[in-house]
Amino acid sequence: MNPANYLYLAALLFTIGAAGVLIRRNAIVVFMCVELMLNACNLAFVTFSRLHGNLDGQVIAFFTMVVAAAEVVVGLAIIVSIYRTRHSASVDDANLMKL
Amino acid sequence: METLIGLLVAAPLLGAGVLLTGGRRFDRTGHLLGTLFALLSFVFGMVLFVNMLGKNADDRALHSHLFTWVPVEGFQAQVGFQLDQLSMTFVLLITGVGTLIHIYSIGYMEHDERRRRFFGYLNLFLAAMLLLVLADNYLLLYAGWEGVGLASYLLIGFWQHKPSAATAAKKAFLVNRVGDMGLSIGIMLMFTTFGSFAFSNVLPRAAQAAGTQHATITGIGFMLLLAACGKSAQVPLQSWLGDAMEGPTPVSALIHAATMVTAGVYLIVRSGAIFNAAPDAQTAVVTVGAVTLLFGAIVGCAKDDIKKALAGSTMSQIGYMIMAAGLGPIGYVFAIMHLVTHGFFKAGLFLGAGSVMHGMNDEVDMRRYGGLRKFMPITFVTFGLGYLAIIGFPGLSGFFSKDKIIEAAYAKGGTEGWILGSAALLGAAITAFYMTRVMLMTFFGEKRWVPDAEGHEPHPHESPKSMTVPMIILAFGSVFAGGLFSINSSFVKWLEPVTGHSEGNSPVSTGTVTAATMVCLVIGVGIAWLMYGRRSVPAVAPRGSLVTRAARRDLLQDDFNHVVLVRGGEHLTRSLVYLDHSLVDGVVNGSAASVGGLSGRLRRLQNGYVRSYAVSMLGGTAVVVAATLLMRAV
Amino acid sequence: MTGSMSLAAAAYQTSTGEAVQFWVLGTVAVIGALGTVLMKKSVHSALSLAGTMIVLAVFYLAQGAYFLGVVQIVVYTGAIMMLFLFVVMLVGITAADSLKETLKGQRWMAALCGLGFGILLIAGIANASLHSFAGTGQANAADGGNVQGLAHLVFTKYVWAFEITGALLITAAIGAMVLTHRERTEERLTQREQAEARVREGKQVTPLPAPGTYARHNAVDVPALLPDGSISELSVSSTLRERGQIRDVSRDAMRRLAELDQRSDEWLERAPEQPELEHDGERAPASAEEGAK
Amino acid sequence: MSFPLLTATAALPAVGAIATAAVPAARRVAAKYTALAFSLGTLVLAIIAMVRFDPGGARYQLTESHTWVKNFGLHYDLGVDGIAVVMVALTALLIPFVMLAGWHDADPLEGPDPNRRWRPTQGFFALILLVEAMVVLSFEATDVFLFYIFFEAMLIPMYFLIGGFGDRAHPGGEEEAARQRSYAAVKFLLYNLVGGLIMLAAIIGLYAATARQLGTGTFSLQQILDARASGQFKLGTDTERWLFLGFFFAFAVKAPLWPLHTWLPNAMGEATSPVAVLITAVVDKVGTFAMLRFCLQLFPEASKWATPVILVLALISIIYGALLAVGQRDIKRLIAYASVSHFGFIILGIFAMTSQGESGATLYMVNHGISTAALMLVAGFLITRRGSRIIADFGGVQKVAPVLAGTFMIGGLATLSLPGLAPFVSEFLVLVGTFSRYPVLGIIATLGIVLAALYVLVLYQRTMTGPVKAGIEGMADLKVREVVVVAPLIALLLFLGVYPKPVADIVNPSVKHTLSDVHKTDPKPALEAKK
Repeated sequence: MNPANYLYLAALLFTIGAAGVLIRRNAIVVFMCVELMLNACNLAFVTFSRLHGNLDGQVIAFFTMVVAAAEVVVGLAIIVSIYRTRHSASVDDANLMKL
Repeated sequence: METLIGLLVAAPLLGAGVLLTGGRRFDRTGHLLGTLFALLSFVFGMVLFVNMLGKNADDRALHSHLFTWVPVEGFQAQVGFQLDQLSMTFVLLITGVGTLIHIYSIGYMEHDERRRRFFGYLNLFLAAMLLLVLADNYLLLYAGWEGVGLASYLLIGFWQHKPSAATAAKKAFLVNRVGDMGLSIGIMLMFTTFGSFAFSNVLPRAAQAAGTQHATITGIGFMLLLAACGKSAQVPLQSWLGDAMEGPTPVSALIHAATMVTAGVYLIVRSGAIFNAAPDAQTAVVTVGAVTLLFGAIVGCAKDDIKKALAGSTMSQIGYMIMAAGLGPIGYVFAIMHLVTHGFFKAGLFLGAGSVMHGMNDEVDMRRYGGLRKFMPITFVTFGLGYLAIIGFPGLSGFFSKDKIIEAAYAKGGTEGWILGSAALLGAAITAFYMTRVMLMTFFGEKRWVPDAEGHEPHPHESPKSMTVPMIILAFGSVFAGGLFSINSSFVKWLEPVTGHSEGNSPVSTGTVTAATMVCLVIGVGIAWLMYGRRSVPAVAPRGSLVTRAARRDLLQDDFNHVVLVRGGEHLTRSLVYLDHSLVDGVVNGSAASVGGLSGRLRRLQNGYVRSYAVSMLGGTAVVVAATLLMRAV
Repeated sequence: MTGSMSLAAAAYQTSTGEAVQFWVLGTVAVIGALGTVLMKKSVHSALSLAGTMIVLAVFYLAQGAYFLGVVQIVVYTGAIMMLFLFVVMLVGITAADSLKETLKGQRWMAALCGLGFGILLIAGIANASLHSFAGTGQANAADGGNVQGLAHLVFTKYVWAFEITGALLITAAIGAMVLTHRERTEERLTQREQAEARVREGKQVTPLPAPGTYARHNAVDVPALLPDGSISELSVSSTLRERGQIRDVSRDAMRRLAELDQRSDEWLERAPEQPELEHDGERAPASAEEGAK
Repeated sequence: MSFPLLTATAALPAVGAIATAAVPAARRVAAKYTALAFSLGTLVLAIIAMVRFDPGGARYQLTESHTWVKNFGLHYDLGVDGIAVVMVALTALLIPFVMLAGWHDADPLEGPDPNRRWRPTQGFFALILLVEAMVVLSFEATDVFLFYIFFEAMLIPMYFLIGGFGDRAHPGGEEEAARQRSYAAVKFLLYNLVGGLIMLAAIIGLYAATARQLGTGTFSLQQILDARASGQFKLGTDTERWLFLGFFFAFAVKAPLWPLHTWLPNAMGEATSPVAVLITAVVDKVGTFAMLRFCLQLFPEASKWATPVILVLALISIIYGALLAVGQRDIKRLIAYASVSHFGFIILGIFAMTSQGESGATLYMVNHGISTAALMLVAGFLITRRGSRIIADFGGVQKVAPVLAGTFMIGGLATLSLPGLAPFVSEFLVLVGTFSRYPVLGIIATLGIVLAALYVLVLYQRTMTGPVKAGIEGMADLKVREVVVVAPLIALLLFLGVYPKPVADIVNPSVKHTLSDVHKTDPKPALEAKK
């Protein structure tokens, strides 16, 4: 088997995650899909690291994880505070941005 | 000595600076200070004159280079003075008459609260005029040229609260600007032809240039003529001079009779070398001169306003000078000679007119004068001497200078000479007529006085000493200057090194010309006496013939200007303002509106739903990725 | 486990073991991912995602990224997913998300973009020439192990980024606190004030009824029954009411009552009498359906 | 490394802007003095730069060069030639006067202030300093992209200055004033943004061209010129023309050249007069300056190609601007249109491509800055006193406020280029420079001086002379602060009119360089001068 299959898998997971972000309305699930996309990227990075034979890809994946953790913390905090004021976790309910 | 030339200009300039920026603390002493600076300038002039007389005739020119004005690659404008006999003549005239008029103004402007400023402007004028005649290059001359224009503007509009004065001042400046345009184009032509505009560079090479650059030299000549027309109120740019009489009378005497308006003559005489090389331009000059001398004379006949009548006369006399200057080397000297004598007698006449107005509650209408000779004896005598001088009474200054010009016109030869000579003779007759008319209406006949607007009865009285003394001095000049200049042809010899001189061979002998002039004089005076001396003068102007009415309106030239230039200009600017708003701005606003409409549609895409934005993000990313891949593939 | 093979400098094929592992676990990962997207309840989504993440951890280990593999399990599956679950609990575990689309054309566009994007990615990967690979063996061995190697990089080449990540984490922590912390801006109302306000606004003045706990069931989501047998929603916690998580026992109670009536009728030989059911259809959907029949 | 004088000249006002903005709301006067002090400090630095500039030395002096973004060939390159150093000095000179003239323009309105937290005074003065910093930097930048950044960035503070601190004396009342003001501000912004955007495209095109031919792309003017001199870099004819047009369009909007001028009367009319001075005397100069520095230097061949059209447009600007000025009823709009006419002269001088034209255009920029400042600021004093800017509302001011009228007259005379005042020298140089190559254009342009006399004198006559109109009677003459503003400007006008040599000497060598860039020599006089 060629390790490039991991890349195909990553692409597939990424696309599924992206579709989830677009389709789901529950902000928490949207967030999970974002996490899925990030994980897909990480898988690609790790695979690239293996293909190239150096560890830089893994370092980047590591940083991605850290940033993802930070993002989740803030993101979930936002969701909780939105839920508190609007009693809804649907992203469609937060549409004040339009004119 | 060279430094003194600078001081000559600097003294009145300093005076102007002190008086105009010094503020109220000079209110009490301003007029004395101003006169002092003018006098100082005159003293410097005299010193230089004496010094010059001590030198050899061909070695009299002084040059003084001060500093580089505009240093640009290929264009080196200098500030430098050149004092030769021609400039010297003007310096003495300007400072001499100028000083006298300063003294006169002390009395004339006594009750004006802004007298200090008046003297400041007068000093400014002296400085600018001296700069004009002393400059050693055309650009500096141009500076002086515009400077006198400014001073004239300020002085004509001195009584700014009168709308007519403000309008007249503006008109003078604008018409002069048209002339200035000519001068600046002339300078540019010189620059492109000679690479310089210094007298020392341009003039000696003008004759040489005539061969290869004939059209250009002619062009320069025409442009200088345009400039002269503006400044010297020659047809077709003469319309401002009559209105300029709105200014205080000393101003009319100094600027609009004796000095500034003669700057055009100076310019043409100074640029004699150019005109000598451009016969076509010369023809234009004599034509303008001849037309104006008749035009001014006719206008002078019809005016009832004493100052405007004198203004018409000025126009006419300068017409003589311009014509003489256009005759070439035969006429240059006589143009200047007439200019000097005219400076004396016309200044004297204006001062006399001012004195009359001073005594008559500033009344200017001659139909409301009459019989003043008993009340103002000194004014009457000095004015009378000036009158005799201007009509060319034998023995007085005008006789010598004007006769010479008529002679020179005939000496031009050919049909041209005959036409010019006859025009000049006719002019002499009309001059005799209108000046006699002025004289009779003002000083003779019965009293036709009326109270002024506030009901004050006029109490004509002789003016104070400060006014009469200058008048007396000028009267002396009017009487003797011509004779003095003609003894042994001293004036011709004096100017010859600068202007050159040639005696044309006149088809008509000197005696014949003199006789003809005398006949014209007698006819003119006679007709005037018949019309205004024997008959009483109506206090309200009769309707008059068509010609009279036209002449009263400056031969309709102003009406033409008004209809064509002013009205036309107004319409043009108004329609341009409209177009700028609707068309130029409209195109832009229209495109802005269509962009606005488009963006209104596009705005609907911004529905506020995060997920729909996310779709566009993903779509955009897809497009970018696709583009990258495609570029790779290509 | 399969790390031994990656000691080779360059290889063209992975081991068969890894291939088998990839195909089996890869399928699981995709199913997990699909589950994340398609499950109605967010808890199920979270669990599916956790499964996918564990699979990914295994893949990391298989590719020689031992440190990441472990971190993936500890941080992602252990910490982040737990965080998710906590929030899901906070927000409502059973609140099912309707998968019905409300935005016009959104689903089509999403499908189009997602599909296009996926095809592009896959085409891109297919386009690349990936015939041989280096493997992580040497790189891991260079510093004496995967963790040492990563540490070496993180503290030398990427130390600046690392520091910044630290700052980011602290900021994120503070940010989360700021976002969720509510400042009390006015004085807390005293009991007296609360009581007065309640009287003034015409709200319920008496204490709320106690739930039906212990009466029939052993949970707080059981409302008390009113004398007519219907439920008293006031007796249940407002949070549960908000989520619609009231266990409606009224039907059961009614049935038993009816049975009791029937039995007593049979015993007393009386004609059967149909009791009238009265429910608040909106508040309790299940009973509303019943009422509509 | 020597002291980074040029950076300091720009940094000082920038720091000053922050310092001014930081002054507490209640300390308005302190904010004003802070701003004034910083602007004076900048002036000192600018004068030092001018003194240290050696006209006989290298083309660009006091240079500073740092790589900014290496991969994109971005540099923080500063340097001044004779033209730039003079323009920097002009900017630094005018700002203190602008501030002094606008000393009370941004004071909060009387009575209880609804916007107590808003700090208009601090904002006004800080924005002026910000504009100064950006203008100075755009004069100094020798990296095309660096220049672009400041060229665009100065729009932002200008936008707020126009839109936020407009002229309260509007014929249509307060509300109409606010409406017109925001319209003018938006129009100003949009015009200039569009111009800038097109220029950005051209800049990127230039970068791409350098990247293709030199291997690595660069924005540095010096590197591009060096590469061209050594023959490594040559733009294709079409490319050069397109890029030239992109640059020129932006500068023509800023300058402004007919028919892109319509934003100027609106902006100048609605802004307070100090801000109007800022627009026309400082900000717009960047446009004409950039034509000299970038259009001619980077695209010499295309500049020559476009010359006929540009000259005609400039000529139209001269005559059209003057005619429209004659037709205006509003003092400030009149001055604005006069400026359009004057900018026509500047552009005419630049594209005549003769020594006299270019030197004249450069001097013109300086002189026009000073003369318009004098005229506009006095007009501002006048308008503030009367509370109206309609010409018909004035009349007879000369009688009640002679000093004001006198200074107004001198400003007007400078505008109509009277000899002895600075603008004459430059205008005549431009005319001579144009005439020596294009006689017909020169003659038509000379008409402009007659029209200039017309609009100035008509304005003066209607406002200052005649009987005193109602509403003018009690008008106060100039106060000490106002005299302090106007007197030095007038003194400078006189000095530069009589002795422009110091400035001309700094400018001339740079003009020579520019002309050699476009491979043009002055036309020789028809007759060789005698030695």
